[in-house]
Amino acid sequence: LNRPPPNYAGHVPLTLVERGALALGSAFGSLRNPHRHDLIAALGEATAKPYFVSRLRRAMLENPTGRRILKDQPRISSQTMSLEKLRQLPDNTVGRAYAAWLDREGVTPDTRDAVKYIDDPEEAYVMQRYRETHDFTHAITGLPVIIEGELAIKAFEFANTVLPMTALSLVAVVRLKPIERKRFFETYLPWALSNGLKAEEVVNVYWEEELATDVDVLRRRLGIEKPPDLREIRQVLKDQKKAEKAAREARERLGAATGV
Amino acid sequence: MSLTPMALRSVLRTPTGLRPLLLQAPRALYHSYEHAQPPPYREAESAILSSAFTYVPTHGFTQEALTLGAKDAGYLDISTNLFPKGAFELVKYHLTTQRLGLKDRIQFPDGQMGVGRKVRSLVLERLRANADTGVINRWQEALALMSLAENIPASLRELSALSDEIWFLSGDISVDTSWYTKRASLSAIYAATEVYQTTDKSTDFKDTEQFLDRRLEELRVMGGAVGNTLEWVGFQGGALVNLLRSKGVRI
Amino acid sequence: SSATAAPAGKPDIYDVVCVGGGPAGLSFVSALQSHPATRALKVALIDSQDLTTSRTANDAEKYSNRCSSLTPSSLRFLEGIGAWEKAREERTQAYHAMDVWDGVSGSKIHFDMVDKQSHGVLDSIAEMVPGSRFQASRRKYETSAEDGVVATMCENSNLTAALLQRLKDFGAGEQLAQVQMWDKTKVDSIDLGPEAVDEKSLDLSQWPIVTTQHGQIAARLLVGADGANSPVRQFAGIPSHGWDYNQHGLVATLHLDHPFTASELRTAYQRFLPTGPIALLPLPDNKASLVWSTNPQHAARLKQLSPSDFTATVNAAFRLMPVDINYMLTPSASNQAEEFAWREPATPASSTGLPSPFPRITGVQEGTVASFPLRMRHADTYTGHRLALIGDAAHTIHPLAGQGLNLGLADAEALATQLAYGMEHGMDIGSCWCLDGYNSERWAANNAMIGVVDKLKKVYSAGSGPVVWGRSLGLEVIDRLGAVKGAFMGAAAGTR
Amino acid sequence: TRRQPLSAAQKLYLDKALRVNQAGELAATLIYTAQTPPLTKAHPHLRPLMQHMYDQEAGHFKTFNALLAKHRIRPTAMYPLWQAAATVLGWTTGAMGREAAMACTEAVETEIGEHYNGQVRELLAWMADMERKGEEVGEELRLLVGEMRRIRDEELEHLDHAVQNDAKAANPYELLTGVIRTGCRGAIWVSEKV
Amino acid sequence: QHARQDEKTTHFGFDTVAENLKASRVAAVFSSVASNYDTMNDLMSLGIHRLWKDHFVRSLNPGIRPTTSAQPQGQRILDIAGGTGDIAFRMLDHATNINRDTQTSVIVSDINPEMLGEGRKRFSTSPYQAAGRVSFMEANAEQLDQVESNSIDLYTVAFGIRNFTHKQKALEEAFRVLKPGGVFACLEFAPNLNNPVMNAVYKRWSFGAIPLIGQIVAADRDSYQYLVESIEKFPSQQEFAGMIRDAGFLLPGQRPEDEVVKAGWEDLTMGIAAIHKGVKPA
Amino acid sequence: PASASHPQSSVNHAEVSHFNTLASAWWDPHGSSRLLHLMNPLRHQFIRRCTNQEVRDPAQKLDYLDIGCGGGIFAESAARLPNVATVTAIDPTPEVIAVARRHQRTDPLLLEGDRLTYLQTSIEDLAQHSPKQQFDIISLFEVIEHIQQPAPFLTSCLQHLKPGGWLIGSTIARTPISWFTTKFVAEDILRMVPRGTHDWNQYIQPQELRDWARGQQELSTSDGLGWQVMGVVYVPGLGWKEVAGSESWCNYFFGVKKLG
Repeated sequence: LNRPPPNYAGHVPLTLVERGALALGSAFGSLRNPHRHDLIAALGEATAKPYFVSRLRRAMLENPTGRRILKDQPRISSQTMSLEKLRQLPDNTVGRAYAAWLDREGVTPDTRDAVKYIDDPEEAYVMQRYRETHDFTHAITGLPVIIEGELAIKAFEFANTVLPMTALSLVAVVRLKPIERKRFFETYLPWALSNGLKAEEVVNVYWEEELATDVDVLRRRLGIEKPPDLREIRQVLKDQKKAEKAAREARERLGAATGV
Repeated sequence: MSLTPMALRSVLRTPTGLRPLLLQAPRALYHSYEHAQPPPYREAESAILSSAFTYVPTHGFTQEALTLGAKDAGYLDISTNLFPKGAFELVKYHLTTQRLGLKDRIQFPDGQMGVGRKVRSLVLERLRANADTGVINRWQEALALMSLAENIPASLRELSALSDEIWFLSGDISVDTSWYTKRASLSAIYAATEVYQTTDKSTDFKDTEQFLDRRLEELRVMGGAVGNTLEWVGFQGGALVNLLRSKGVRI
Repeated sequence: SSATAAPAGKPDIYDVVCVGGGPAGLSFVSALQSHPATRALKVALIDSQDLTTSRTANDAEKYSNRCSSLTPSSLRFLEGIGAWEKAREERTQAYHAMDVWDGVSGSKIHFDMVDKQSHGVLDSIAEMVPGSRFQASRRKYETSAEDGVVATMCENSNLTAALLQRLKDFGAGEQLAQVQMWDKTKVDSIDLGPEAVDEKSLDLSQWPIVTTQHGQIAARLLVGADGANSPVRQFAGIPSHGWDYNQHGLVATLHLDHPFTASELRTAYQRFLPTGPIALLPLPDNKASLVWSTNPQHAARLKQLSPSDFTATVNAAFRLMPVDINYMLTPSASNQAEEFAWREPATPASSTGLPSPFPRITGVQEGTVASFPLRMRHADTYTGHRLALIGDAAHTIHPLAGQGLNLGLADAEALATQLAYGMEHGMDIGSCWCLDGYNSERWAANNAMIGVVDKLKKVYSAGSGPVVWGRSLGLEVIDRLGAVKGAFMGAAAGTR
Repeated sequence: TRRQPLSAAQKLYLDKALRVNQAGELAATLIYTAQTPPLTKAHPHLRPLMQHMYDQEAGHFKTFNALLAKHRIRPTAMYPLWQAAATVLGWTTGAMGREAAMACTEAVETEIGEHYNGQVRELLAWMADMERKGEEVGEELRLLVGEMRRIRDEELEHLDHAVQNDAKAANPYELLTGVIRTGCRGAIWVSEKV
Repeated sequence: QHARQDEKTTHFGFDTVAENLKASRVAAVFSSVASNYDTMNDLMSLGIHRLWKDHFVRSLNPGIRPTTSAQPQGQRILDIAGGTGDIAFRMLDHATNINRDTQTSVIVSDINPEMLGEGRKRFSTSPYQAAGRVSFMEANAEQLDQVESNSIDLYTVAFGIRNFTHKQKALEEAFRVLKPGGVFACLEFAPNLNNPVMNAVYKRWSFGAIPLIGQIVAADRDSYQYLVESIEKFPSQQEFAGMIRDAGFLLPGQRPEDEVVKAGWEDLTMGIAAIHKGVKPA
Repeated sequence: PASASHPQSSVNHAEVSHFNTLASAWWDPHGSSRLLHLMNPLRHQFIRRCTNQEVRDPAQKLDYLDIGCGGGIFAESAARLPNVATVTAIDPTPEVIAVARRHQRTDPLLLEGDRLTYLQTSIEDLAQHSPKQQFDIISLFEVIEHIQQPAPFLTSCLQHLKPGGWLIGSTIARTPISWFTTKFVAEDILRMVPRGTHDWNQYIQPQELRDWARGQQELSTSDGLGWQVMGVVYVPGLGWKEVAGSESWCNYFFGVKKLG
């Protein structure tokens, strides 16, 4: 049972049978406990191989900037991306939005796991690149990290990159509250699918060079329309509910007082 | 309008449109270049209809618009009886005038443009005419009117005349089976694109243009595939006959 | 000694008039000369090019880009008519194996002469078991160089020169009438002879009369070997059907990194890309001939590239993934060499199916990059009254199997043999009784070859989807079935 | 001006006439194409004649195609059916031998010749009528009558060729020509309508 | 009494009579049937004539909607040979209820006083009489002296025109009285049905049964016989549309390039009756 | 010894008129004489088989006499052979001779000198018409079955044979197979051969020929040397094929050598 030599640092070569077992195990594991990020990552790698990640790689190879990314193989981490510099960038730029988003979610660029189970080194990098730029997609679409926003992003990415893992994670829609689910299926899913299909390959954006460009300019270049701001809607709903509760209580109080 | 009068109407009178379709000469035959084509409407009709048409963006394709138009043209409310089909006449008026006006709306700097590209620009020009005259937001009403039983033959005839006009203006001179397949497919594509246009919110109908390009692409691919298959089958048939002849069989 | 043709009034009568001096025409005429029954025929050959200059292939280092791979049966025919020994052997290159692999799926097949020998079913089943002891024993080469040849690469000019030399030597040898050679002569018109003047005199109304600047000659049998849009075929009113491939064939002479000695066994390579097959055919020393069928835009772009970029792109076409090749050939792409250097390490050979000992192309012989449109045509019949078509005049085929010239030579051989049979039995060689034999023999064979090649081209132009899986599975299975592969080899080599 | 537009009835007549003529010429070209191989194989001396007759028919076909395209007339919807019928007719008569092929040509040409005669006579009547009423005859009509006359003469010339090559000698002569002529007449009637 | 040769003669049913006698003969017929005129019509049209009249009025759509009204005084409608006021009643109902037009007025005219009497009786109880929106006029359609030119919006005649002696003159008179843009509308039986088979059946019915029923119900075979014969003599739809066009009217649905009349009427129930319309050009 | 009285003419007038109608289609590739054309090469092979019995001086050319030459199918082909001096072709049918002469004019080679001369005569009156009386090879292809009295006809042919010359011919055996193929199938069903061309009773068995030859002193009929026979069968699609021992079935060639 001697394993063939690893192709790149951290590579764990798997045979077909092992790959199948890994996929099944990580699927059940992540369903049972969605917070297990490593399982979700493993599931993504196991299901990506036969066709999907090669398709993504071919998409990158067809695009000049995509090729430059594959050539330079830049990595996004706290060392390469100094958050202080980003925070000084003018308002509404990609870098600034990214930094603001990281602060609000309390996440750092390093929280991404390394790719282990994809054999071809270049395809492994493509997977790694997809993971690291995932947060940027949040930045330009302005969708929050809460479950509903995450699902909308996953749907968008599925339409854009056709990676099976993004589709599998849509299963979590089960855990949405009814009004959230209704809102998701009525506004966000159609937005995600139509924009995902029509937009350019998001993976071909050389984010390191786009930090200074305006978010709207980039969004128009990629052909993505900004979704209705989820955060505001939830805020408005919350205020309404609060106001109703306050009014109801006032009435009760009044009712009790007047004995009616 | 409750149901009974409608039922009565259809019992009481045989719809004129259902007269045997084939025999009725649909459109001007033998297009002669020495004489101007006869005008589509008589002078009184065109007066009423053109002024009624200005009311369509506001009142839609309705009897009301027709009556207002008749009044503006110096006629009485009652004179709308000049139009047996009522509001549908307005729709037909729009279709006919735009079809005949199409040749003046677009000029091709001849030479480099292929027939396919000319057809595309003619279709887009015709669709833009819907938007320019401001009837696009009312066009779903017109489509409803067109789909009434007694109006279907007239609207189909109008659609096929438009398709013939577009192919003629684009300089297509094929007069074999493709004459039919081209006009049928273009009619289908035009109708689908026009329905799509009524639901298109994008800026100056960019989505409609893409929709049209997708349909034309599909048509080209399907036409190519059918053409290749027929050519291949013809070649194999010929090869079989030649093979038998080479072996001395007397065919 | 060019005999002056008779004055216009009474046309000079020839037994065989061959229009077109390409390999097919010349080999046909020399075949007539070499057979005792047809040696005495009065033969004329008309060609528009200058045949004398192409006799001497000049510089040893320079190879023409118009080469073709001659199958063993073509070689046997050329040797039979004594032309092959006149060819410059050192400029020809035999190859003993062929590697064909699918550019999209990486499935591959290896042909070599071990399979061509009669191969029992048992052997092929044994071969199916990968790594089995039995399979290893087959692999060692014990076949001698000669009979192990898949095909021999030879420049067309070298072949033409050999045939011309053969005709010249033959004429001087025996005292028989030499072939009347009219080169640099354009055929002005071909039409039927005049109506007979009275009941008694010669009636040439059914004879083709060829008018050139040398006057009029009547042909008992007019042979059209004058290329794809042949005036002879137009005169005969024989329609030819087929279609144009939306592809151009790009040819060039390449330099390889490793010079091969004459004794080393060479291999030909062919990779099927979605835009069309690319073939690398070995030439002596470190030379090789490239035949790349691709879409017209790529062909045009390739011809604009600088030599270094061209070499890099050709290397890429054999080694990289189709998406990279297409990118390198987009109008905007530049410095292909650098692009190739970067992409090659990232593309493992196992994924593209690249055969193990694959040479690297280091340069291209200046001035040899050329392209020609590809099409498939097949004449309805090869013969008419006093008329026959051979070579490209009768059929044009896609170059992916390199069969174009071989079919032409086979036609010439078949027609010459048929005429010999006709002469031995006193037949009028222009009549249908003699010519029908040729048509019946060659039309069916050519039609089958053209059909197979056309279907191969269609199957291999699919870029993705079920067709790719189907063909890859098929290729892998055939690769392991020695017997079936042997049969294919036999058909391709055209063994009679 | 003194030039009156054609009446609706005249336009309808021209529409039908040109549609039928195009269908007829299509059939003629396909009959010759299908007849030539078996015929010239058996009788090589007929090749120039067949080629000449085919070229003329192809010329007619091109003229009528141009007229149909120019005057925006609908071609017959039975186009593929006539293609198949003409090829089969040409092929069978070609395979039946020289006399049968010539008899078929003779039958088709007589039918087409008569048909053209009728049309030319009708158009001449119109022109005479226009001159009588003092109207000026349109250039289109004059050109059309000229073309029709030339084409009719060439068709009748084919008829003579066929008779010279002993079309009469075909063995089931009456049956063959009868069937073909009725077939032609039926086709003409249908093409006018559809 | 036979007409003398020199006098101009016209047809009365299948007989030919002197012209001046026709009006009186017609008047005699209508006087006798005035009382049960409706029953006669029911018999003639199997009761459908009521539906025809509803449809006739609805297709004309009299009355002006208040929203678009720039002309406050409503429409002036002239109903010729409308003795019993059937059409007038429906017109006013339609204008008032559907188009909410309370100004439109109808002048009911007939040549026969008994028929007018019948009409006045019908209207006496109706609010229209009170609002003064209906007036009665005994006049011959061929000379409408009381009505000045270009004053009428809508001129209707239902089942009457076939009894006029000079139909063309009545049409010209209608043209005179109508305003430019005004509409002439006529509802009348048609001599032949479209479908020949049904035509034969209907002929058997109208010539056989109706005079017999006339005899039984109204004890007056001759009048009914005349009514049926007058339908037979009435010109066909195409001819009558031609007469309307000759009177100067524009036929609806007629294509400019067609010389021969192809449109301008609407067949009812397979062509038993037909609605003819014409618009006076502005 | 030349027969004193003028031998009763072997011309059968019914046969002559029949062949007249056949004349026009003689050279039609798909005409009624297609089978004869296809058999022609086999005739030369048989002749070569006979003449190769003894070594001959290749330079010395032969004289041919073709009796019943019909349209000249065999005569023309013989005239073209290099080792043939002259060919005299005779046939009683005038029309057929005209066709042969008209066809001869289309080939300049056949018009050279006296290479090929057609004579409309029967074998008995050959003396009056042809300057040449003695021939090396006399051919009787598909002739004998049309002659009522074959024996006297053959003897009169022999008088014109040079010593050492060969009398070669082909005919059909009188067997049920020959009836079925040449009469029933060829003439009635397929109409390949016009009706009435052959009369089955006049077919001759190879044995009968052999007995006649033994009866002639001047003929050497020792097997193999002076007497040759070859059976042939027509295979549709492949043409005539020699089948050893099939002479007793249907079509066969025979050759007999004159002593000297």
